[in-house]
Amino acid sequence: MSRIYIFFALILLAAIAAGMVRILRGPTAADRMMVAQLFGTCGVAILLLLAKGLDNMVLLDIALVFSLLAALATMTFVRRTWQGNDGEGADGYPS
Amino acid sequence: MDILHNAGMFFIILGLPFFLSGTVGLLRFPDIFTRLHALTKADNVGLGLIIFGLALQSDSWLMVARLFLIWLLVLIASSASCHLVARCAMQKKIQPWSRP
Amino acid sequence: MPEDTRIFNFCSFADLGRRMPLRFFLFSLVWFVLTGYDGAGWIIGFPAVLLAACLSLLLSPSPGISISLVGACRFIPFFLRQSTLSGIDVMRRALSPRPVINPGLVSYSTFLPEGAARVFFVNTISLLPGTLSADLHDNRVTVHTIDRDQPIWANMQNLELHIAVLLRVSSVKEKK
Amino acid sequence: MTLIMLFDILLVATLLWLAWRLLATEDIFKAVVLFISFGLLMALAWVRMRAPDVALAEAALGAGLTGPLFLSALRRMERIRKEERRVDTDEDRDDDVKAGNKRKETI
Repeated sequence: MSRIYIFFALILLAAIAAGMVRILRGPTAADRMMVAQLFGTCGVAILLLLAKGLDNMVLLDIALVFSLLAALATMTFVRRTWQGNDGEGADGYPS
Repeated sequence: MDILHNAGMFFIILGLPFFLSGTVGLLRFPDIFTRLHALTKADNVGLGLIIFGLALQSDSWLMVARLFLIWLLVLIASSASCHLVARCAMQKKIQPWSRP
Repeated sequence: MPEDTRIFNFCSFADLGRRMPLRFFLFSLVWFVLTGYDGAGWIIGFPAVLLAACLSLLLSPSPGISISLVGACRFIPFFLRQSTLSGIDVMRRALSPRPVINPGLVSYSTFLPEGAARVFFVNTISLLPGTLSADLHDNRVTVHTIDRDQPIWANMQNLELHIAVLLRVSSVKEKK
Repeated sequence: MTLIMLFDILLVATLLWLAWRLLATEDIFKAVVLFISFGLLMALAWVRMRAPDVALAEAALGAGLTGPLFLSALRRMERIRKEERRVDTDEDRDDDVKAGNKRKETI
């Protein structure tokens, strides 16, 4: 019975792997960073399903950490990396 | 018990297409803002449905509370970071794509 | 508001006596949910909860909101229904053979007071169908919409009223 | 049983692909984002290796600490590079002025 949860987690992992294409393609830095956000939500869902499928409730704590830290990465990106640069080099549109 | 289990399974299955469409939107939509739309909304609804399904199947109230806490945190985190990214994109004067 | 009045506010003991127990209770609840019925965990949990309550008071001394129960009972179903609709809406747009989108920017001025109510409003916009809060200047919210044909204005007003009832904002009638 | 193996294979393949792209890419910012994703996926891999504690540490360190540190460092690097460029031009100007003075002296 627990195999069906693993199957769902597999589908979500495939969704993440597909979303990774956006890191390579995304024209602006924010497009790349959005994938980290996708990881936040999808990763939490995968961990919850694995927690049910593997019957290991410790994984819920990892899901909590995932959700908070993906948001932390996005916020650092907005505050420290993207803001205040005048559109040159690593940020914005690559040359 | 069995009914709850099946209902939970139903909601989990219902949640998966939302995640998939979030990814599809992330890949297909033309600019930052529309991609943010896809990512924030679809993924949150998908996660909400999965968490609701798992909560129906869980056997203790503590687990339900924990799942609900996770959902709340993800909701706050993703809507705040979505707003920050959009705001920063506006400040950098990135023009939203519009239909020609 | 000048800086020193805020510190004064923080030090006024009547306020502190009212807010500290509430926050302490909330953080204890979070700790309980995270750790379960483990009694020994409170050896670490009690100082952590105390620290969290003090830090939260330092960071935001007065949120200045009071949630009305009736408002919450009306807001939660509204929010759940609307966010589900928004998910379905995005799914429909993303999965159709050609993405059906017609995005644009809409400017909206809100009557919600500065602070928690407005922040809550801006964050909730992003989870509603077809709208995404893109900028906030004073009381002007720039909203990015995915479809300009949707009744954005009416949706926003609806949400605003719900939040005003939820957070007991008094100036609802001035605008109407 | 095969299902969970499929999950593992997909996980490992994505991890390897990420690591390859991370090392091969030219753009530093892209590499940092790939690194954050790598950290999160690595946490999933640790979960599959039945080490949830290591997974917790990996998620906290890999994605939560190192990622933002890299992002901050990127900003600082950018600023330093700009300042260096300015300093260089200043030095050039100084050199020019010195050269001019020398020329004057010789004259």
